[in-house]
Amino acid sequence: MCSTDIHERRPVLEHVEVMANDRLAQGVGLLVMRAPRIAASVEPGQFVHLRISMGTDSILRRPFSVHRVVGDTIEVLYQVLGRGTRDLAGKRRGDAMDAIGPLGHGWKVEPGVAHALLVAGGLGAAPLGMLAEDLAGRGVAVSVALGAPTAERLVARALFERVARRVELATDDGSAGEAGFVTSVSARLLERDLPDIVCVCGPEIMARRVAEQAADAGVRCLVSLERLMACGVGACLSCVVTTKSGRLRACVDGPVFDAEEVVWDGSEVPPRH
Amino acid sequence: MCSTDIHERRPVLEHVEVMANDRLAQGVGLLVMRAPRIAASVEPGQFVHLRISMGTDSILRRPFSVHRVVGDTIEVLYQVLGRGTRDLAGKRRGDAMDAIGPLGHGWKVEPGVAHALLVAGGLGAAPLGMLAEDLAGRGVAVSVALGAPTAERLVARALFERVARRVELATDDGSAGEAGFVTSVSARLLERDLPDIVCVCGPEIMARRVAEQAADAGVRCLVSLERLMACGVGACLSCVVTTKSGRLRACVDGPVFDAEEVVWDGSEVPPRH
Amino acid sequence: MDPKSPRATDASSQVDLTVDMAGLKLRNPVMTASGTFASGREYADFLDLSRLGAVVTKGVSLEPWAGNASPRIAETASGMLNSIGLQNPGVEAFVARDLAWLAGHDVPVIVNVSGHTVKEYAAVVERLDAEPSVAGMEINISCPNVDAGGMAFGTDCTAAAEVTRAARAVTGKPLIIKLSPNVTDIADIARAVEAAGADAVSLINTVLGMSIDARSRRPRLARTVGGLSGPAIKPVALRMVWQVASAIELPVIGMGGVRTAEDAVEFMLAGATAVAVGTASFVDPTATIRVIDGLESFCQETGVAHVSDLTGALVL
Amino acid sequence: MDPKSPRATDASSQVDLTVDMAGLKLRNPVMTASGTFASGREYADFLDLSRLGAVVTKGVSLEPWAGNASPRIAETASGMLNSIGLQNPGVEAFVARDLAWLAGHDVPVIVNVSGHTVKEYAAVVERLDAEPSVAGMEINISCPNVDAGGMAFGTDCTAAAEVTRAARAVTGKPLIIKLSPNVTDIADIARAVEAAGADAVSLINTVLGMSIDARSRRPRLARTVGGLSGPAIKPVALRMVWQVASAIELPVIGMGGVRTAEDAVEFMLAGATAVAVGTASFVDPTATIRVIDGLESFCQETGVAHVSDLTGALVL
Ligand SMILES: Cc1cc2nc3c(=O)[nH]c(=O)nc-3n(C[C@H](O)[C@H](O)[C@H](O)COP(=O)(O)OP(=O)(O)OC[C@H]3O[C@@H](n4cnc5c(N)ncnc54)[C@H](O)[C@@H]3O)c2cc1C
Ligand SMILES: Cc1cc2nc3c(=O)[nH]c(=O)nc-3n(C[C@H](O)[C@H](O)[C@H](O)COP(=O)(O)OP(=O)(O)OC[C@H]3O[C@@H](n4cnc5c(N)ncnc54)[C@H](O)[C@@H]3O)c2cc1C
Ligand SMILES: Cc1cc2nc3c(=O)[nH]c(=O)nc-3n(C[C@H](O)[C@H](O)[C@H](O)COP(=O)(O)O)c2cc1C
Ligand SMILES: Cc1cc2nc3c(=O)[nH]c(=O)nc-3n(C[C@H](O)[C@H](O)[C@H](O)COP(=O)(O)O)c2cc1C
Ligand code: FES
Ligand code: FES
Repeated sequence: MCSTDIHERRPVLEHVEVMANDRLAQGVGLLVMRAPRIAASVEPGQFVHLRISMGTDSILRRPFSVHRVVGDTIEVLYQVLGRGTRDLAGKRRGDAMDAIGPLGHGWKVEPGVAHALLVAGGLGAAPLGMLAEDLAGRGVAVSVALGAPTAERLVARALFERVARRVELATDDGSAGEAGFVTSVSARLLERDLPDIVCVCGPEIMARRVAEQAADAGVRCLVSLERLMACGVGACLSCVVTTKSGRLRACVDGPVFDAEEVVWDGSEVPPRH
Repeated sequence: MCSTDIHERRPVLEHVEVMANDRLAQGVGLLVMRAPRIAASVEPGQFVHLRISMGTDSILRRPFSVHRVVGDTIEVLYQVLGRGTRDLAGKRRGDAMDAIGPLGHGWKVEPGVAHALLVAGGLGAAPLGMLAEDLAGRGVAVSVALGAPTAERLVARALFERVARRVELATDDGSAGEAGFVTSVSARLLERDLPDIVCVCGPEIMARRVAEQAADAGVRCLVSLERLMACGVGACLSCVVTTKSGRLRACVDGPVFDAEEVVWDGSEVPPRH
Repeated sequence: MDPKSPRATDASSQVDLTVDMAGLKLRNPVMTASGTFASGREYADFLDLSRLGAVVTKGVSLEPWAGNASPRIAETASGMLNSIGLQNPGVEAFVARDLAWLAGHDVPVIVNVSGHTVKEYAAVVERLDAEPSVAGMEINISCPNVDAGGMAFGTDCTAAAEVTRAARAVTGKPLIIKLSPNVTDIADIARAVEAAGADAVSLINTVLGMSIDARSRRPRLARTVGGLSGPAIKPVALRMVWQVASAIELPVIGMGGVRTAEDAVEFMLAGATAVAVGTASFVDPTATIRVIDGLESFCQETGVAHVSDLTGALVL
Repeated sequence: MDPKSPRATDASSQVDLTVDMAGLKLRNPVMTASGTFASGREYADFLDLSRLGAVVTKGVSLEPWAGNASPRIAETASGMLNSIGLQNPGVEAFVARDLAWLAGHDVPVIVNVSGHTVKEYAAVVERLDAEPSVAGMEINISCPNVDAGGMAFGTDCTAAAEVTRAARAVTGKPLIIKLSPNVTDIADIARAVEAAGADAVSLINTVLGMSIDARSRRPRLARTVGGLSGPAIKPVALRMVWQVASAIELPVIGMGGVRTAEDAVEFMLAGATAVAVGTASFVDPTATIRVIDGLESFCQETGVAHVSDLTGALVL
């Protein structure tokens, strides 16, 4: 399924209805939306571009990975950062929005892969949820290295523990798993499990470190990158990632890139505060 | 009460709570807000400056006459014209807004007045509601000429019929009272009732016509005028009315002016469509 | 109605939406704004390109340009800043890939042209002049996001005239000059390019602006400054369209914050022959179609038989 | 806290909010923007004037001015247009009524000055120089809403310098020149007024704009065009403050869409010594106080000991 050419599954503009919106942790929520057309065609690692408010003062959509698909609903795991995500946190069952999706190229994990290591920092767990379920369903052995500031913020832990063979944790404050960065966990798992592929998403500095670990270990690494996005469909060139083949658009050429291709030039989204 | 100097009753910035918001007719609603401080000091003809939405795209407040005071609530009669009044129509019981008020100089009807004619065109009935109640309470005989496009839009009719000695109607389509303009009714009532004062509010072209009728009849006429307002408190000079003593601010020097003073120079708010 | 299907009612509609603009007959006065619609391919999932008045492409230069570093955008109140910096694959790749694709879509193609020097502008225009599927060219002398060229040509009458003359010398196709709002007197520049042989002017390009993150103390754009677009700049754009339309005889293409049909009407009343929809497509990929359908309804409701009757019909 | 009561905490606060600006010692860097606060009397119901860095008054001219016809305002996306046209009772009435009232309020008074000619500007400055309660003057060479004078002086280096020199000749008090954003290069004008003897510059005045009602086909302002203010113009204002602060040595007063403490911080990072709050006071009459309190909290939270450490502290 992951090797399906994206061009066969074109994005649509779909009216979506909020089915549930639950707070999972301080500043983190899970939004469930009825979106039959997107749910039917989205692949792991793809995202939706949400129009959160209809006013003119906030004129851009906001991109969110599809975390899971359940029936004709899609789930989005979100962190409250600014006005868009604040408005999102205020949505209630029955509210309507519109979404463009599915967008982008997701995780391309070839059929031959037997063991995959997923590395998630904070909300980086979002695009890895569907992937973990998908790989497990295909019989791939999945290990997960999951990091967050606190135990409470390990928001996708239950999903990963359900489908993965092994989930190892790191928290800044040591409230779950080891105290420290998820990159220590990923280094250990890379060495111990000898995965065929590493899939990583999280703050760019962390993703880059994991990519280096994978390169050192000679393991292929895919990384999902975030950029500020205007159109989300490839038209505006606001979201470029510097790669060995030039500046590519995260929204259509990514958001998942082969880590080998990425030139880490500090052009990531400015750090959250 | 109407002769109290406004400077003894300074405006306040008050958080108000919506108690009810009912549709009265096509595009017309009655908003009831708990506003104890404003309710305690507002006089007939004064207004409140409402902050309807908290976003940055609509950055101005909207002025509304206080139609009635009931206990610690104030009532506003509003017509849906643009985005401000559309948002207002969407307010539900329990919603919060903030209001500046009471603002402006209201109707100055001296103690000696025995008979007053009130002339209202459409939503011009709004600032006349409190006045009718107040005058009736002071034993002044009140006649009302009330006009609107249709019978349904004669929204303050019940209030006037309760307190006034006589209410005569005009509708564009003849669905209540006589078919035609309220200015025919006011001409007739002026002649027949020989009032001591005429108080008028409505579209500027209609108010001007009534002012001329009153002048011809030698009766003092007060007119409440609308201007687009930014600050509402006298600071920005956006709301000026041309008078014989220069350009005065509708928000603090009005909105009620002595019709004799007004220079009708077409500087009214652009016609609604 | 579905923006992807051609309108069955077009033929029977009483309103004539067609406009003549610099020798081009357009189906309606609604185009895409350069740089917000790429070459249309990305939006073909959401709308039928043949319904548009014209597709105006992203800026194309002689050689490939890499554009500026990221972040390249920042949202502001009712607007956004961009500092894309005219990233593009160069005119040859554009012709081979984008133009070839667009040629099959029954819509007039106006190619937006960038350059660092007068020579480069002229070389691109000359190259495009040879392509039958190019209906016209829009010369961008107003991009605030490049160091050499760009806005420098658009803020000086002499330089603006020079670029125009050089382009005029190598093409007989409709030549539109895109003006910068970052000037003291935009009518002056418009008169200069009119005298130098332009067939039309388009305005406004983005307004130079800046956004800062108070906490990190950094500019939100890697390039520090960028161009402001969206509803925030509409009042400035309307004013400039009105000034320019009053100053020259050429047709004016108005843009800057067009989001609804009423916005389009306002630009036409101010003097625009056609309008372009830019930033609005980002939030609503069918914005152009909404504006076209809305224009038709507006004309029907208000008794306008020919949409071009709106042009310059402001009542003072 | 109640914006009307003086802050009990001011003395004990660890953050030093005072700034020195053109020889004036201000309690904090937050002023009112001319024309949005009259002479403060109207806002005294809502806040304690002595908490402000300074009150900048509505523009005052030699003779009374009647201003423009109504309608004088129009709301736009995240902004508003105004065409008040400097209605004012003339300097004598201003001194007798407004200045006398303000003098009792323990707040520095900066009087904004308008004129049709250089002579008129100088006459007003000379008259105000004689008033001890005038702390400084701000010369408005950038009003887009008057025919003679106003913006004409602010869009030309020579004229701007001439007004500055004439004012400088008749006052030793702090002299602030208020610049227009409607120019190709605002740094040029800033350099000209610096050389001509200004003590500070303030920017931006409003951006010339227009609004049209599609149905009536009329401009929404009686004067057709007006000045755009509010959050919509903040990116333009920040960019210009940054350009000007980089170009001259004089202190800069930044304004244009300041609504929150973070906005004020952004202007200071871009190079402003002080900021002014304009349009924001219309929607929230206590906006100035919110910005002052917010600045104090911001400095406390981010470890800024002296608010003026923020000035020019942009990290590139
Ligand atoms: C392909 C893709 C998939 C994404 N998936 C998810 C997801 O599943 N869940 C989720 O919570 N977020 C996701 N994001 C990030 C999300 O889009 C942003 O957090 C959101 O747009 C912020 O909007 P806002 O209005 O709340 O913040 P803004 O007001 O726009 O910004 C507030 C602050 O957050 C910072 N910020 C804004 N966007 C980002 C970003 N993308 N990354 C880091 N910092 C940012 C800004 O620089 C600013 O400092 C994804 C982004 C991309 C590009
Ligand atoms: C002192 C005063 C008291 C008022 N009392 C009432 C009242 O009790 N009830 C009530 O419904 N309205 C009253 N108004 C008018 C009310 O303020 C406006 O209708 C309202 O501000 C429109 O806001 P909007 O956002 O819906 O319309 P906008 O989007 O601002 O405008 C939509 C259309 O309506 C027109 N318009 C805007 N304001 C006015 C106006 N004041 N008069 C006529 N046309 C206008 C505009 O020109 C435009 O064409 C009063 C106005 C004043 C000055
Ligand atoms: C992301 C982006 C890229 C742009 N690229 C170009 C360009 O390549 N050439 C050009 O002439 N204008 C470019 N523009 C300017 C637009 O064509 C248009 O003039 C401007 O955005 C105002 O219109 P709007 O408010 O509808 O977006 C760009 C604008 C944006 C937002
Ligand atoms: C209603 C109004 C009246 C103004 N009058 C003056 C004035 O008399 N003199 C002046 O120099 N600026 C005047 N201005 C400009 C403001 O002082 C300020 O420069 C501008 O509004 C930008 O700031 P803001 O976005 O915070 O409002 C006026 C602005 C408004 C909105
Ligand atoms: S967001 Fe527009 S090209 Fe990627
Ligand atoms: S609304 Fe500001 S003075 Fe009247």
